[in-house]
Amino acid sequence: MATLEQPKYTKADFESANDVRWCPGCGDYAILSAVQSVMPTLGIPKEKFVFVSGIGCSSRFPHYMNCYGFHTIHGRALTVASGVKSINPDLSVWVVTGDGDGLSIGGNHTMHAIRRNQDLKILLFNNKIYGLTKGQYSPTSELGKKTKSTPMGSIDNPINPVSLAIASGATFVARTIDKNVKHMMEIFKEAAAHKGTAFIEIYQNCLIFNDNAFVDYTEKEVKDDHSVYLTSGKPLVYGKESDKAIKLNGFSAQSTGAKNGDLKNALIHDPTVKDKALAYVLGQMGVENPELPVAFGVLRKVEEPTYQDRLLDQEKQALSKKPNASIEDILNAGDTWVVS
Amino acid sequence: MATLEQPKYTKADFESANDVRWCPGCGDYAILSAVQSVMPTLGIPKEKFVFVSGIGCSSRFPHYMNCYGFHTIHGRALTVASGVKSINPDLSVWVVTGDGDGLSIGGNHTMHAIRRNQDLKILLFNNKIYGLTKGQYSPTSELGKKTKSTPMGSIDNPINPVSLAIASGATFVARTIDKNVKHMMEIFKEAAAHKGTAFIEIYQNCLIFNDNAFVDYTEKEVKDDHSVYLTSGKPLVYGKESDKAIKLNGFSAQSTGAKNGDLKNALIHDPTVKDKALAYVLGQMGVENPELPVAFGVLRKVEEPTYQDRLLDQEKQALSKKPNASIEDILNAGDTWVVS
Amino acid sequence: MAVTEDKHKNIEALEEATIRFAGDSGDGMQLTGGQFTNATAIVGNDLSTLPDYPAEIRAPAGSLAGVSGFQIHFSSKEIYTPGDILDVLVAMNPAALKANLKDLKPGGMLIVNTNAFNETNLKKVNYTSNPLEDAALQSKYKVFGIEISRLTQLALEGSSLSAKHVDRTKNLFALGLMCWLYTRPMEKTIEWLNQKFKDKPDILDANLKVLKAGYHFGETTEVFISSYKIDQAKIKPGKYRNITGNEATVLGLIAASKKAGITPLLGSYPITPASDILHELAKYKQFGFRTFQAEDEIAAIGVALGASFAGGLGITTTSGPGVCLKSEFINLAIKTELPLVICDIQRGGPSTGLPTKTEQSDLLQAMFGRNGDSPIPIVSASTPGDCFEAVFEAVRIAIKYMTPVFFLSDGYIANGSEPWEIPDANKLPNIEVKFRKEKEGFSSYLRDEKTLARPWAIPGTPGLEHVLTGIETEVTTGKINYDPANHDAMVKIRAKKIENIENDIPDIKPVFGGEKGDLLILGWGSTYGSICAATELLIASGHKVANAHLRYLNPFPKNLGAFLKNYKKVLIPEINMGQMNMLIRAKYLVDSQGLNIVAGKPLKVNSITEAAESLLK
Amino acid sequence: MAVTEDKHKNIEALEEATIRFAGDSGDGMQLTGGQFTNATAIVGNDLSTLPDYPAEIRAPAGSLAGVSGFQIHFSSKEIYTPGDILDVLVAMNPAALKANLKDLKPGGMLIVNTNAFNETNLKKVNYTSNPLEDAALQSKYKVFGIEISRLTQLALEGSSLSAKHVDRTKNLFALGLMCWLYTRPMEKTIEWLNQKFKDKPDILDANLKVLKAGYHFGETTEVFISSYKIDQAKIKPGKYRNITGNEATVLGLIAASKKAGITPLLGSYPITPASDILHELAKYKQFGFRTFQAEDEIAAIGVALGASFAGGLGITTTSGPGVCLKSEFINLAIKTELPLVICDIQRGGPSTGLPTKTEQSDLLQAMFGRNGDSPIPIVSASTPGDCFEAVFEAVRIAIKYMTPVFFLSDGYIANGSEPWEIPDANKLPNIEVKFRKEKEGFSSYLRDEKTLARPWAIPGTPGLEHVLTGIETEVTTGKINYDPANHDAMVKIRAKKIENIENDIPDIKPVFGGEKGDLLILGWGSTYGSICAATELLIASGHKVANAHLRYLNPFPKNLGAFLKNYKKVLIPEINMGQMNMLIRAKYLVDSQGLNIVAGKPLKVNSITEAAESLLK
Ligand SMILES: Cc1ncc(C[n+]2csc(CCOP(=O)(O)OP(=O)(O)O)c2C)c(N)n1
Ligand SMILES: Cc1ncc(C[n+]2csc(CCOP(=O)(O)OP(=O)(O)O)c2C)c(N)n1
Ligand code: SF4
Ligand code: SF4
Ligand SMILES: [Mg+2]
Ligand SMILES: [Mg+2]
Repeated sequence: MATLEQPKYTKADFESANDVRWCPGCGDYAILSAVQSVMPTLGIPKEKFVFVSGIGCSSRFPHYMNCYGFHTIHGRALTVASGVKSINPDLSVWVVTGDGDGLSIGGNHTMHAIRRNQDLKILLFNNKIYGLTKGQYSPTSELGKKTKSTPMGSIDNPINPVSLAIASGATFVARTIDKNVKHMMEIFKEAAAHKGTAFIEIYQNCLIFNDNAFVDYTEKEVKDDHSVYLTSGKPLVYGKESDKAIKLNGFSAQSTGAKNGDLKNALIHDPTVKDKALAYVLGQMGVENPELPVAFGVLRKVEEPTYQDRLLDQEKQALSKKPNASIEDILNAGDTWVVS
Repeated sequence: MATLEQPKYTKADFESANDVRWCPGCGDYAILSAVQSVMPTLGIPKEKFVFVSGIGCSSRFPHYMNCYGFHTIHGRALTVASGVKSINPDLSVWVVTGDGDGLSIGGNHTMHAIRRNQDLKILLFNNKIYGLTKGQYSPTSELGKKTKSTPMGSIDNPINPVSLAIASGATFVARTIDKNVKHMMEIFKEAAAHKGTAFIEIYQNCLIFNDNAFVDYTEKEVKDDHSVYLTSGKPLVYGKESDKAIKLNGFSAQSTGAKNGDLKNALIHDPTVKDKALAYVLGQMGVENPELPVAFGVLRKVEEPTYQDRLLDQEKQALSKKPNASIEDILNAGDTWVVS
Repeated sequence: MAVTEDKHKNIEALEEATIRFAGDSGDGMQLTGGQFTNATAIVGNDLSTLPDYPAEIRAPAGSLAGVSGFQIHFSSKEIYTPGDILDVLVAMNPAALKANLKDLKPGGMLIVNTNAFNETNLKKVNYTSNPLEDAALQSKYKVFGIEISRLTQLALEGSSLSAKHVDRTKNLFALGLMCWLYTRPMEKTIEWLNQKFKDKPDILDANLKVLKAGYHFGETTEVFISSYKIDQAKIKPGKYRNITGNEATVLGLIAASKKAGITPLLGSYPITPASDILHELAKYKQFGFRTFQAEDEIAAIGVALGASFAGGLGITTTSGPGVCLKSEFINLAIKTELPLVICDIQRGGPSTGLPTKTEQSDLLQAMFGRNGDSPIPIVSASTPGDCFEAVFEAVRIAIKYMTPVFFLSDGYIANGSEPWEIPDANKLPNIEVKFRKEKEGFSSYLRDEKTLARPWAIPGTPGLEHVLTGIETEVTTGKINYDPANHDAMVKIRAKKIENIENDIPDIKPVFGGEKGDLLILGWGSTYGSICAATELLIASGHKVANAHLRYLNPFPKNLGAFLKNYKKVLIPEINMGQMNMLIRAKYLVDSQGLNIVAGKPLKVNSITEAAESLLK
Repeated sequence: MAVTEDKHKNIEALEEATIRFAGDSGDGMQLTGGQFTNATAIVGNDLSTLPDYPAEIRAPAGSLAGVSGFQIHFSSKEIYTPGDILDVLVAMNPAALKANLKDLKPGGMLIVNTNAFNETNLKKVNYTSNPLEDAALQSKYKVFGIEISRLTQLALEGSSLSAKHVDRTKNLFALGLMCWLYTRPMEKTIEWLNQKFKDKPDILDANLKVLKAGYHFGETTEVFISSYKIDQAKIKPGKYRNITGNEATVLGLIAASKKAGITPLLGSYPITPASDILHELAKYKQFGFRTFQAEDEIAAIGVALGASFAGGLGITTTSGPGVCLKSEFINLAIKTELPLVICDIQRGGPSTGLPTKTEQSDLLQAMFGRNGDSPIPIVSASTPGDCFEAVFEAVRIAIKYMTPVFFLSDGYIANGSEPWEIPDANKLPNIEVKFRKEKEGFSSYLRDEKTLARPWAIPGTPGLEHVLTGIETEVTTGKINYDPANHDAMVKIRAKKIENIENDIPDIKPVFGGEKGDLLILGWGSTYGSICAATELLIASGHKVANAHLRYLNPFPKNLGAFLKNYKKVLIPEINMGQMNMLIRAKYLVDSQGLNIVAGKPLKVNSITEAAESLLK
């Protein structure tokens, strides 16, 4: 879509004049800034971006972008976004949703948009809480979590967004975190380049209702032991001293020592494997298997025709079979007779 | 729940007087009969069974059982069933749903009921079509499927029900097929014995709108090469001559020759592994990886407290802390004053 | 073709006839009825049909639940309904007889397939003895017991078809026989069979044989003394086709989107009796018609609304239970003021109700079924063919006023059919789409002075970037605004915009009867036929009665209040508990009376005449 | 306590006062208002409060969007509203001043934290100069500029708390000052602080210091010439507590389920302003109260309906957008005739609308927001305390008549508070639950002759196995039935059952004014206070006016039609576009007039008196 004559944008071009109304210190600010920074680099005319969201703190996002936007209703952003993209596949459509919006009330649309490989970029802000409604537990809140609606602790097992996305057949799945702006930007760029659904879980701190939910991955002392950053073609090495690696044990992932280049057992990352099992195993790490580090980066990235590709393709085929259809033809089809 | 004095039931006790109104030859009949056959063996008083369903041909099921039943609205059976079980955990609650009912409109409830480990038995009749509304494609219909609503073929990738269940954390996941009555009965019994959500995908033939969808697994000539039946502790051997086995290759499953006991590479089935990766890989076979056989049997079976266990547990705890709470206490709580 | 000429017998001329084909779901009654209808249309009769099929795909063979029926009323005069009572009942089995006999007029013709009256079948419907042997039946009706199954077998003796396949063709015997009896041509049916079975010569051959056997049976045997002829009706000159309401809705949507010149996108989730619209529209990809079968009704309307935001024509089709699920999104469309057409093909409610039966009971849901004050235009169709124009109007209003619009049809007109004069495509009104382009002075809620519509500025247009939201926004700028006075103003602007549409729709006037009188029968939707027929009868018997029919239910036509005052009394027949009646009473403080029979089927003409007569006393 | 005695200054006696605390969302204004309210309740004044907070969790500090307010009206006489205009405005920053000044009466007292009036803050709200220096302001109001921030710092000099924490306590300075000014006791606040910070002695100490500093500031300085005293109101003897509508709803649900003796289960999904009911009820597990936070509103009501089927009391709480999602399930509850209580805490609509503001605009949605004819009882609450009795009634009707029932509250009464006479638990009416046990003669739809309720036969009961369904069923047996006459009968039985409830609810009668007169002001829900206050004024000025208030909106009280005829005119004030007005006009053909101001806040008393006076002319 990029052309040479196209205006050069700066970050400021994507900043709206509206006051940003998140709590001071909210992780949403960093994500907003990262998105605004990436936009000018994509070579897409500004008017072709559309941001669609549901309801939640995170879903206020479109108001803060100087782009076309649709702040819809709770949990349904992906349906509206699918409609936008299906009418005009030329647009770059980004969906902003939360763990409540996209996984609780909107969980089904997430699953179906993904399986259809709708050509949408999905940013799921996971703060493990309902922010906007002032602090109830969400589908990603940990078991036993005490919140306004669970004074004795939650009794629901949490869902892993990334597992759900993979089971739904996501062609692009990634995880990143609000505090790592550089990483966010890389991931957003890679998502923008992907054709098809790009599902990105973003760990986001809600300092008012669920502060410190992600300190394991942000605090200097501990983060390296709890996070492994994925790079295609590179071994899964992590730890403060890069002294640990992820290796394979049967169908399970396992941690192993990997001092000073002793990486021969380490798994080499390849997000392009068609079989979803690898991505599934990586996505579980640290979330469903707490002894392992959480994987950040692109877990899966495979190429498949998008919903829009297939839609337009059928239209083209149909047109080539019946090229000159007119309203008259349709109105006059079937058995007709003349009364005179 | 069983007691010694309890009446002995026969299958006939579970047959309702209502005319069964499925199309003659529909796979639903065999499933109904298998369920009715299993009920008397469970040692549960008849009045404690509740069958809850949504809308669809399959969802007519409760009308044909001589039990308590609730034929609810499209896609929502699991919510009603969760309410029933949460008020009276002593009941044996069975949910009957279809691929449209439970995966299209009701997909989100399926995911959430499973993650909560609601103590429910879910029978998902997968005929890969919308039967009741006369033949539109469903979320399990294969890509390119021509149906009433997709005259040029479907452009949506199908969902694998079993993958979704596992990603949602199902503690019991199984697959069976209408034509194999004995297997269905075994699976239903095992599901009944499981505490927590038991999710069972049942391949069911709709002879009117999607006939022969499962011939690969039912026709004498081909079925053994396309199906592997899982038994805990046993190797995954299959094929007409038991000449093939499933082995592990990295994170993927692979087919290998296994003539006359040469099974040393064959995977040994263990549904009780906590890590979901194994079950995930088995569930994909044949569905997402067409070169492999489809796995029938129990894919996953692990023990975890149910939603109802945790609910009652919290109630007990709360009661032990405030044992003698009365309405008076509550009404008179907080700052009060007397006007005289 | 030779088979249409009859040389041996009397042909008696009739003015009209009502016949019903009834049999098991598997017996092909809908197909038989459909073919008979086509033949009747070709003859040039006016006609009206009423298919009636069970909610089960295939209930057990021979059961009452499995009976499927197709009724047709045809005439040499203009007619309005599929008929209250039957002149002929064709009953293919005992269940069909039991379920339908009550509608056959005394002295009417009862044609039965005697082969199906065996013990098993009789028992299935609790007949203790064979009703055909009942003397009372024989004396009350003209009973023609014909061995249809056996005659079909005989016709196909030596055929390679299995016994089951042979038996499946027996409906064509009945069709052939009825074509002879009412002197209908069979060419179109023969053509249709040729087309349908072009790759299955065996089956084609068998079908043709049996069809003709039925015809010849009538011609040759002495069973029927005469056949009947019904002259061409004096209908308006023009080119006609037979059309169901759902087909007309499809054509209306295609025509309107072509006239608007924008890409239509139907987001839908299957539901009876709306699904056929999705099926049909899915066939028009060469027209750029995009159809999206969504995961549920919420997603379906969401996709449609997204399409409208992007500059397409968002459409969603459903029935009552689906409307429940769409209501939150309808409100978002109202708040964001985007065009959207919501087609509700009503069925019996509440809840799952009677999925295959008709009802008019979603009107108040369409009016009020959302949180907050949320006005929405409502357009309704009165006959199958009228769906074309009504849905076209819905599109026009949606685009011109930037608003979602309800189009109400129902199971009866959706599946019923009538001859429809094919409109001249060139004469269809244009629907002007004004996408905003100029940056200068743009504000997302700056309204057109006349229509109060806000500008339609679609993504991709440089310089018009803006954000829509369901939160209340400032009157002009469209920015989030929580100010009390602004909200009050917005609530009132939204109301005003919809009210104003009354200036853009035709005045109401009588269909039959004078501008003043003793009684006005006021209707809307599919009661049109019954009301017109009743009014004609009432006028003929000397009453000062008129009827009028509302297409626009919100807003009402501007002159409605004054119009109502011209009649001493007002009767409002509805297939619901008085929904429009409530709106009329509240708005005009007129003591209108309801006639409310909620039986899942069209109102009978004589229910209306009776109600009217008792008011006229 | 010593601090409540004032030895140095005048105490002026007042009849009543209306004050508003306003500041940034982070400034703790709701807490300040709440504590002031408690102290006022203890004094024995009658009171009414109105919290008003922004939709954003924390909008940018100092912005207009972030202003949070809490208003309290208290009096030595009975009062009905939180007051139209303010006697005192406490403004903690420029944004608070700008947003609220228009409501302060000329000559009213303006107390401002001058330290917050710095350039940054002024700029944030587009003040080009410091408004406090504006002579017009000074002359129009009694302005008290107080360095609240600095005085707070001074009070805590030497404390170990960070500057940020120190600043956070400044609301307690304001609270202390206001307690002095209106001679309110601070014991309860001190007790509350002790409890709240018992594990944080530093913070506790600081809070107490600042609170007292505020009090002493009033006492000591020469800024205020006198303080005020408002005598105890002559309210009905009894034991009281201050209560919000949501709290009263919680207590009503607990009491009703205890009286019914069945296990309650609340299925809910968080939504403003209903969420607090879920939060509160989750704390009553020792009572066997089960709460289920579902994945969405649909699941929430589904779980509740399942609970009712199993013999529990199914309850669901939500607000307007959530009702949209529940409508399909409400219809299933109507069709299967199971008890269910749907609490709709209304907010500004349509769509997402104004989530934190009040409105009465879901009435027609509650009445009609479903496919088919689907009658449902509706009970509404008129004041915070009234929520207790109203929701109790909703439970009673649901169980007695085996039907879902709507309970309507709204944001204003949900969050507003008033003194509430604590009922005697033993005197609460019993709610009889009759689970069917006997097999003999059981049929799932065999009705009680009087109530028309069908039997409640719950899973686990031997011999009563039956299946409920949303499809139409046979009148008595409850078996699926597609027969036309049966459907018509069922539609009418469902209607009749709900209509009959009119025999089980009290007649309507005037609240103020006579049984006959020139004008009746008819209301429902949270307009109660404003209407009562307006009626008192109108009567006082010699008009023959009365007011009446409807708790039951469906069915209406039996005598309502006759009652309306006793007045020459009828005025119906609503915070919507005339929803109840439409129902009244349609049913009684009375030319009632609406007063419709939809501004997200309670109607002003003087809007009502004005409208009434213009009708009385
Ligand atoms: C239909 C509906 N139900 C409920 C709500 C209330 N609601 C708004 S946002 C939200 C949850 C937000 O959580 P999440 O998506 O995690 O967003 P966050 O605020 O944490 O960014 C809820 C329950 C609503 N607006 N609409
Ligand atoms: C709200 C709502 N939407 C749509 C329908 C129509 N409907 C009934 S069943 C069904 C799909 C059934 O498919 P499935 O669950 O696979 O059941 P099957 O008939 O194949 O057993 C649909 C779309 C409905 N009853 N309610
Ligand atoms: S409540 Fe939490 S998520 Fe919402 S804006 Fe504040 S910090 Fe961010
Ligand atoms: S339509 Fe298909 S699924 Fe439904 S009853 Fe008939 S055969 Fe079975
Ligand atoms: Mg969140
Ligand atoms: Mg199916």
